[in-house]
Amino acid sequence: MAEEEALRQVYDIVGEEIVDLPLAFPARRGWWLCFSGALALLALWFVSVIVLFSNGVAVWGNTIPVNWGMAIINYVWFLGIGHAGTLISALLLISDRNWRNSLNRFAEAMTLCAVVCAGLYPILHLGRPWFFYWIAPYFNSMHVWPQFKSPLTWDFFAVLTYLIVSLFFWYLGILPDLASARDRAKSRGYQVFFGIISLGWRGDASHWARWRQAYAITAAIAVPLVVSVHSEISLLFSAGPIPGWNSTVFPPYFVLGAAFSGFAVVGIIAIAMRAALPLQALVTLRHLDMLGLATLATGMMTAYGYFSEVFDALYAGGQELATLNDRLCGHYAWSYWGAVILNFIPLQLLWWRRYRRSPRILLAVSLSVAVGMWMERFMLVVTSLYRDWLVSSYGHYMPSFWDWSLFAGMGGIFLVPFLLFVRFLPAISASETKDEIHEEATDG
Amino acid sequence: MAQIFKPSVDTFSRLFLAGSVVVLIGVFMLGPVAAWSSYQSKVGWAVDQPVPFSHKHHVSGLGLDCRFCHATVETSAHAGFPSTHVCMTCHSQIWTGSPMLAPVRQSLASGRPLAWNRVSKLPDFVFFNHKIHIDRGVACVECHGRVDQMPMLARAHPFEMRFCLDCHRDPAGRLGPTDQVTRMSPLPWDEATHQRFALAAARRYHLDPARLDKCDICHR
Amino acid sequence: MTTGWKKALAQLHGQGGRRFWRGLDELADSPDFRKALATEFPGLASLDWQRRDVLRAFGASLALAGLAGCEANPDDRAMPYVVDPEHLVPGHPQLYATAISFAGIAQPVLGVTNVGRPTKLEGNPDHPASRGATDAFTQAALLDLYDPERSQVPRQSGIPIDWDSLDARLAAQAAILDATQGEGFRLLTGATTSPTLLRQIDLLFARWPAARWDVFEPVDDSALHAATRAAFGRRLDVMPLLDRAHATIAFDADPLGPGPYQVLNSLRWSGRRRAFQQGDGRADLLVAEPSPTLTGGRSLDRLVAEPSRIRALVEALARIFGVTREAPALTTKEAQWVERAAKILAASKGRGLVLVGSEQPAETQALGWAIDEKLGNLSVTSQFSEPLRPSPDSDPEQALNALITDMAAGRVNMLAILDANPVYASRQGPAFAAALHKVELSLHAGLWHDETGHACRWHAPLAHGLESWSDGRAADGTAVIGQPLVRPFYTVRPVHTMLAAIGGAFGISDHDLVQQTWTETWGTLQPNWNQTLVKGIAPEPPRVALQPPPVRLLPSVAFARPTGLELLVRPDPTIWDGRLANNPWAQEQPKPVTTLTWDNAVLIAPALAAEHDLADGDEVRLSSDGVSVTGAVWVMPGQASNTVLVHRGYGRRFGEVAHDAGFDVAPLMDQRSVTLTPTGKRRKLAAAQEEHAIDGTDLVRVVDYLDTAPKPPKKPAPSFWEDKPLTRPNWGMSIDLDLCTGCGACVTACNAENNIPMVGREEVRNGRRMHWLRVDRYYEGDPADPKLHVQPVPCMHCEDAPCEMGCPVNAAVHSPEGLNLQVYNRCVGTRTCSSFCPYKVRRFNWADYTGGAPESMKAQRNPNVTVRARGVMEKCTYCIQRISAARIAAKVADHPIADGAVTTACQQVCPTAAISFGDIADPAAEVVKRKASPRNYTLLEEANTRPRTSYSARIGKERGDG
Amino acid sequence: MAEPPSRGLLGEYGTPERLVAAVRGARDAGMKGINAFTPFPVDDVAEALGLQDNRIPWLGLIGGVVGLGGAYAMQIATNLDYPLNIGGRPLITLQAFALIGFELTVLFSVSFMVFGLFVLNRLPRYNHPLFDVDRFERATRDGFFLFVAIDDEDEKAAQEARALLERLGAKSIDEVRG
Repeated sequence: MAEEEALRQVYDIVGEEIVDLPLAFPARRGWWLCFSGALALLALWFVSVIVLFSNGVAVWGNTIPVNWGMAIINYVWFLGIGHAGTLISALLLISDRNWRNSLNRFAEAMTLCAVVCAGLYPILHLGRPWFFYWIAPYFNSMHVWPQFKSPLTWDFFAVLTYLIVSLFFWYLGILPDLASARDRAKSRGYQVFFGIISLGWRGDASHWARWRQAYAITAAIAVPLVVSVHSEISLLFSAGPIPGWNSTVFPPYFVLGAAFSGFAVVGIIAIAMRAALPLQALVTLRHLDMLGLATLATGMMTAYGYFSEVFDALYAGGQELATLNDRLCGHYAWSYWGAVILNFIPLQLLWWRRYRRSPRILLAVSLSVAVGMWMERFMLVVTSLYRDWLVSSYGHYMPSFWDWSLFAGMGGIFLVPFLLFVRFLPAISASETKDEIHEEATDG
Repeated sequence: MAQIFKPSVDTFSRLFLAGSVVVLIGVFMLGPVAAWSSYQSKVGWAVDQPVPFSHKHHVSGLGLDCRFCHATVETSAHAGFPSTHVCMTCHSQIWTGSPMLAPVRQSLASGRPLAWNRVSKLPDFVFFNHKIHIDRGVACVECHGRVDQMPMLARAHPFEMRFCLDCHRDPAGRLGPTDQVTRMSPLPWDEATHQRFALAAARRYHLDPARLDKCDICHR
Repeated sequence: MTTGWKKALAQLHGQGGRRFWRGLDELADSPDFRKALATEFPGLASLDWQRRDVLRAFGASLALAGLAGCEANPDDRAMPYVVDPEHLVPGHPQLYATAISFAGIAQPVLGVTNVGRPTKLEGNPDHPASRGATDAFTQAALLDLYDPERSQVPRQSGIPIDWDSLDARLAAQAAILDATQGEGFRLLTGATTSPTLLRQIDLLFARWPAARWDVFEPVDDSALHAATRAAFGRRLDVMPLLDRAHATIAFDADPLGPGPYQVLNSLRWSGRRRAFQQGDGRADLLVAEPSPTLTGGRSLDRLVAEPSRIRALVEALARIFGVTREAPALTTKEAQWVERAAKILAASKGRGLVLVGSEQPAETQALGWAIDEKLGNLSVTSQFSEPLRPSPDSDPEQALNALITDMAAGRVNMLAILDANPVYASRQGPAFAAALHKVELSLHAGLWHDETGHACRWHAPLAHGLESWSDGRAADGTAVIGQPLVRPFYTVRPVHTMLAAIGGAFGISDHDLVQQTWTETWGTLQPNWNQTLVKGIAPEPPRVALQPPPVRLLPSVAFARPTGLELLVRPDPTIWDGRLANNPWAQEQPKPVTTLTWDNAVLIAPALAAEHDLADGDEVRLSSDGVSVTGAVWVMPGQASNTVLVHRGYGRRFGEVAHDAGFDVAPLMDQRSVTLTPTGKRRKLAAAQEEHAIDGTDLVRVVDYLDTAPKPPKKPAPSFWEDKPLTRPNWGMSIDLDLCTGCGACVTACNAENNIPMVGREEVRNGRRMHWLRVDRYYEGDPADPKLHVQPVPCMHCEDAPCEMGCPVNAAVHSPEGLNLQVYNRCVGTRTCSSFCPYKVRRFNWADYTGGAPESMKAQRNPNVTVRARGVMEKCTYCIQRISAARIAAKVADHPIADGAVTTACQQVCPTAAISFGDIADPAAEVVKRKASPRNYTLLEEANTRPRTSYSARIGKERGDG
Repeated sequence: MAEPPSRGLLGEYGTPERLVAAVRGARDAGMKGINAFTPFPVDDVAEALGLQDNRIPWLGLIGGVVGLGGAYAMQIATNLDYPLNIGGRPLITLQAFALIGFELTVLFSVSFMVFGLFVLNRLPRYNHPLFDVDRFERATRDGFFLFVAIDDEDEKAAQEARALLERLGAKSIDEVRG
């Protein structure tokens, strides 16, 4: 009876810690600071887009031959980051790694925000964005259809699917906690707010049963989905006969790189939230440890991708070799070496448990990886294009002010919804944590 | 705890969901519907003109041939508009005083052209060539409709890509004898004759629908 | 412009076609506008108001907007003619045989007009000096017609006036001059070959014996004439007959380079070259020159030699053939080169040609002729004739100075400058301008109100060559008659009418004046007149080629090698002496050797650059006794290390397009040597191509003559996709790199044919130029003395096109005729096609490059080609509009499209016929024969995209060549 | 005002295990309309209630099939509707279509399951008699509830049910009305 009561307390505390966060938010001032910053960035985004639409892509640094620039770089980068969210929650759910429960919720939220940023870029970068819907098949008075053999069309479907599935997955997960929040809410406003979005969830056993099925299966499909999505992104490059792109290693290389950057960003967010909100009990050092391991593993696999690329070039020779040369000692060598150094040198610290368990170190490493992976995308896009085949069409690329401003603005697109999520929704999965505690308790 | 929502909320929520589904579908339908509507394609919308010129009167009434005014239709990409001078060839004799024709007389006097409002217009990235269509025996009526029954000219078919394609994907059936291109009423042929002519025409002109619906036929 | 005026025009801004016309109508009655007009065009304001006057006053935009009325475009209004013009069928382009004068030499052309608007100039295929080809200048000349900055009204000290006031003044002056036998009247014209103009001048000076006529042509033949006078005792033109020359040794001479004779020379050279390719004789070309030229680029062996070394080289060559005894000291390299030259000349005795550039001192040129004479080449491979461009002065330079002194001394009370711009283009410009103030009646008549126009008290706008009747002589001396393609857009006067007016005779039409001339020549006007207008050649008794008298050898003056750097001042390859400076097509045309656009530069050798630690764009000051000029340097591989080359024509002081481009080299024009000092500043130069070194690549292939023996065509690389059977027609192109000189006429022709927007210096530098066809320049080997290659690159129209794979919306698709189509109106602008294109021939409308163009410029556009909007991709279409036209014509005529029925713009304009285009499924087609040649290869075969555009390799080592 | 009729009794239990036991007991006692409410999914409860519902997985499968079929149908049909030569490739390239095929498989499968879930669970359901029970708010926190239906008329049966729930160790029992 006593331990029973104790367990009951635990459930309740978990509830408080997680679900009461929005209801009695601790770090209000800090949040407002961040949020107003995010809003400023959002404003910058609107300005950048207005400038872009009124003048055309000319306001960017793109040229012939480098007619893809920051837009595509950031598209790939954001999407890559997003993948970690899905991987963490889905992969770890089906492999039943219970330490996921403290991370998956905000990881998924992060995914959603990142995918939105990623999805916006290809549309903004179009010459005639107002016709972007031509990529979707619909009955039109022209009798013309999309070109289904184009990697871009694949991307369109991939990103759309990914966005929708991630949204469902995230909502399924958060639904019971919304109900919980509804029941804990004291003020009418919160009651109505959570009441509406929790759809009147009552914890009915049959509901739970179906919920489990749906959630598990979705998770199971989400993993191959992630793989397919970023593989398709990689085809956007490797389908073209451009030295440095036309390579079969790209799909796995991209997927791993994506996971790599994603885990790093999840790490950053976890550490930040841990510092900002009283979640130490839930997001423990063990979780950071695990994140560190995941980052290390995917990082080393990505490193293998680098090696195999170099090997390919050396093996193929000719244009491939020339491109390798451009990457290693060309005008944009900084992007290659930047990527190599930032991605893999600090990473090696994570071999040691004590560094993985030190929030500071992990944060530093994660940041350097996030930047490093951006440089890698830059390297992939620019160093391949600026000197591709013909000597006569060698060119250069220098991002303009509006390139950077839009990138910064995208930060707003990312942060505003994410901060709102942190502020008003249960950022960690309470029900699953309780489930976990229960299982541990019953296992003895 | 007390109920947060009144029972009616459930009703409303379900109504709302059903409604939003309907709206969603509606939006998806509306797009095409709008695009294919005559509001978009302007089919059957009479356009008012500086001079209320009646094709009905001049064609079926007076029996003027299309080529009397649209003189270059057989020789050029453009059918051409009649110059004020052409109008005045007759109207210097008849209806000389008619107020309706005042703009025409002014135009001749001032040397300032009449400004007709286009009825059959194509975007500037579409290159339609009257000459070849006439030469193949595509009758005027195929695209412009029964102008001989239009007091005020209106578009008879949607001048959109789909309309062009419909014909280019099945050209043979649309062809007639070249000496009948300006004929307005349907040919006095039975189905069999039509079939025979279509077959003959297809053979004669080496018509290849698979070729005729390719982009470079109209876009340059 | 007054603000009122600006406001008035602002109302019209951005209103195209017919709306523009309507807008103007309303405008015509707005008080705002009338006030503006009163200040700007008092002449017109004084007239009573008729719509047609506004029409004329407004000229281009208006008239054109009106003419555009019969064109099928999506405008809501259709405006038929009031009275149908005769023989004008809307939608039918009309061709008129006419001519357009360049530096006095007439370029025979066919003017293409669409509903009355000249849209393109084609070479006149019936004319021996054109054979259907033109140079880049002639192509660009069309755009001058539409230049919104053309002078539109007469002016008195800059203020617009009406013609009556000017005529009144001229009439009064003429009366005075009649009394004084023309005392104090001076006429200054540009070089001219127009029989009518010359006749008028003769008549005028018969009337006013005391008057004087001078010719000012910035780039003239005076140096050559000086040399011939020294060598043969009289002024003569010397035309190299490259078609007869089996061996040509060129010393600092560039017959294939830009200039009024380029087309003729290229025709002749390519004739010989083609014969050689087919095994008939040889076509050896050796060049010794200070800085790379097109001729140098074609040469078998190019010797880098400073101008001052040329004399020694020629002497050495002369000595071998025993023409002289001087034995100049040569470096081993020079000696070897001379050896080879001698060998080659000897091998083609009697059919050789020694060309010495006319910039070389007379005695050196004479020595060259002496060698030819000795070898019996002289009358075979050179054509001597009376000067094509007659000039009253033996030394124009002196004549101009004399004129200035006379003006300054007040001995000139009337100076009429006809179509010349001495204030800008002559070294004495400032002095000339100053002296002009002393002239009581100074009148400038020209196409623009330019520097000279501003310096003169009176200015009269002249009609463009395509707006007026005239005549002239083509490069080969045959006479041509230029008929107008369009009524003058502005209240301007043809040059002949203007000269008549100067003589006090008004209202005489250019048409009558020209007819008079030819009635006199022919005795009777008809039928010759009509024939001439049809064929474009005026029948005349054949000109007898002069037999050159024996060459008088001149004592070799000790040619002191100048201290400091040797300076070369040459006309600019794309804007010449500056006459095309306000022409965007000419400005954005990459310079044939440097690929620079929108600027001239100080060309220096890599060695010199290293010595001063200079890079492209670094600014330097060139100074020589007191005068100096600053400009950005361009490092020119293959230039003599001690030589500096600058081009004329830049640093214009008028014109939206012309003004802030490049620097004016006038001060240095007669300097031989300069000192170079870096200023530390930089100027960003806009080069169309950033890198040029192709060592170790096979982009441009060079074969030995022996390799050209027929071999079985090699099979294409294996592909995943099965090859589709070739249905007819199936288009393909072949470009012969052995014939292409890299003149770039094709690029400008493509601009004119395909409505290609010019983007300006900034955008060119950003790598955003829109040329569908580019001419790549490559250097191979040691930068000090590299091999020079050129390679025109249009779209390859790949069979397995990567670009098509990339497009998500089916905007890039393959046509059954093998064309790689770009459907602009379907394009959303993902730019994937360009990313995937190994040849980077695709061009993207980064901004709205077409919408902002001046109304008048829009009128030039080819109505058969879509004007591309912002955000769409575009590229070479193989001139699909011409293919469509031919297809429809063939269908109507019910026969397959004949070989040669479709010519692309680039093919048609090419002076050396290097480009061949046709149906590759037609075994009889010329393009098929070319592709069958063992020299045939495709660019980037390893990419395996199966291009339809293929190249014929250069022939490097030639038959019998050691 | 008259109270709404009683629908059944709601008993709260300390732990999932107790709840499972209670459920079993209630079923053995032949109670009608048994249902359980827990703050997190407890498999044994579902088992004890004897829930055997596999419609969700089936929906997922159907959705997947629909998506895959639809994707290929769309891609093949559109290519046949307007056949265009793209880079010399074959018109119908099944390999290339596989990617969109997979994406739509996932999209439809997941959508079917999610929407199926809400339909089968009759959500949203904003107003529910259970919400009238004050203690029920713990159902999303730490309370484990057993519900048994009773007939409003039959006083006796109600008493028995209440007794049973108590016997099964309910910490508290509430009447659910409405």
